[in-house]
Amino acid sequence: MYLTESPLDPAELLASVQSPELGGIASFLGTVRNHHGGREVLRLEYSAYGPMVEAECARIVAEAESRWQVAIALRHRIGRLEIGDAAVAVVAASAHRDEAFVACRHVIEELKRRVPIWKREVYADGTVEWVGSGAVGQRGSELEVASGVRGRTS
Amino acid sequence: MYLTESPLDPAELLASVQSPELGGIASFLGTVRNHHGGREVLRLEYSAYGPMVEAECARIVAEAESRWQVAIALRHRIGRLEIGDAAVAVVAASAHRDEAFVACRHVIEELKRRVPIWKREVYADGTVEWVGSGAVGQRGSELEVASGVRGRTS
Amino acid sequence: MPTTVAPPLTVRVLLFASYADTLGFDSVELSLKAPATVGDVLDRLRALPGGDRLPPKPLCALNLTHARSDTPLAGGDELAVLPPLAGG
Amino acid sequence: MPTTVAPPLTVRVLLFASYADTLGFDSVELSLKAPATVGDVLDRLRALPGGDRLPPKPLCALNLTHARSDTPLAGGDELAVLPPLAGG
Repeated sequence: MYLTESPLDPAELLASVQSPELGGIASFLGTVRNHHGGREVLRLEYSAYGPMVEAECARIVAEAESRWQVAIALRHRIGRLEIGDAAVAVVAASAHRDEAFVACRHVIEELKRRVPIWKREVYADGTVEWVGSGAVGQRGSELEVASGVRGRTS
Repeated sequence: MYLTESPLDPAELLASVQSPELGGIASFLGTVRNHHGGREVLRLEYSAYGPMVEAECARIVAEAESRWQVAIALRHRIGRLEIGDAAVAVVAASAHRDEAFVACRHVIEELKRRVPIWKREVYADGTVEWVGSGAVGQRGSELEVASGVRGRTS
Repeated sequence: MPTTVAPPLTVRVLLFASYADTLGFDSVELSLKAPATVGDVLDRLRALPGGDRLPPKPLCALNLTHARSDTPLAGGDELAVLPPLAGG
Repeated sequence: MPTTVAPPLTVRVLLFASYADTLGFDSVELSLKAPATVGDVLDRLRALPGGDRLPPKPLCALNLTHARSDTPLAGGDELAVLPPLAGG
């Protein structure tokens, strides 16, 4: 499962990919910031299209593991998160640190680009807003990259 | 202190740089592999020029923190390490994940290039060897990059 | 001369986050004249109250995979219309 | 005509890892005729038993900072000769 409602445990993810052959482990942890777009954030709520998150994360991990010699662990938390809580964790273990870094970076970028998760920020002034959707009708856009988009026949 | 004889604690390093403003945390962990140059490694021993490790690591961290908007944690273990033990940990926290990744990568590369630490590998066949010094008289070389080399006057 | 009329297609449409707020529901079954594409579903959604606020080419997923507006539909498909992603 | 003779320089030289094994010691005080450079110390080390196995331009650090072989020395300096680094 790539999605969880529980706090993320980086040590557990690390242990899940560590092995005696893989000496380089690059990780990324995304935590909830106390500000966004100049506004003070109190907390936020992540929601997701769960079944597709699982499918798309599995594809991203499989792509990375076939492109580089790496073992990937990936987890995203949903539900209510407080400032400082970890929302996403990626771990990439490899025999070569270059591949570990490149794969780790790739996975987090692809997750942000392709995985259907949304967040609603609760601000200090009492307002609540879906992040990235401030201008419904203008901001949405069809995903244009081949690896992330498939027609029925591909 | 950048050097320690105790097991590294990635969670503690993470906590030392995390803050509500910094939402992106890139980390690198280097662990002891069970093979090197086609030979089976049983364990290894790290030694160091301790005072210079502290000085050089402090310079590397200061350089990274002035070049990027990051907070860096760095620790290297010395002494006897077993397969799978973490030898080095770097954590870079930033408001922007791009800077976190770039700074983390930079710090580990500079550590490997500039920080006086050596390791002796103990192989399954009973031999022991200083890594990188197989050919004393050929492999050593003056460090040729300006940021790492200073004359008396600079 | 009589022509063969294809039976209508039924697809389940899912909306999330701001789009669900905008249209006021998060799931609906739609019947469409075959053949139909993702874009035909989007046109139907645009005709609903609040639907005019959908972007010209929203991100869509067909059966858990990203799809384009010209992707053809089959009966029983699950089509999700996805607001700008904000994971990570 | 008499010329002024500078007093000799004393520096502490540190060897590590494989270099300490090769030369058989890890620390020595050397006196050199002033002015002297890092390279002059390396020449002195090369004259010692095992010293011929030092590389042409080993990595050196003067007072905890990387130094080149033409870096000048002062009395009381600590000069470390560093085998290929293997941290990380």
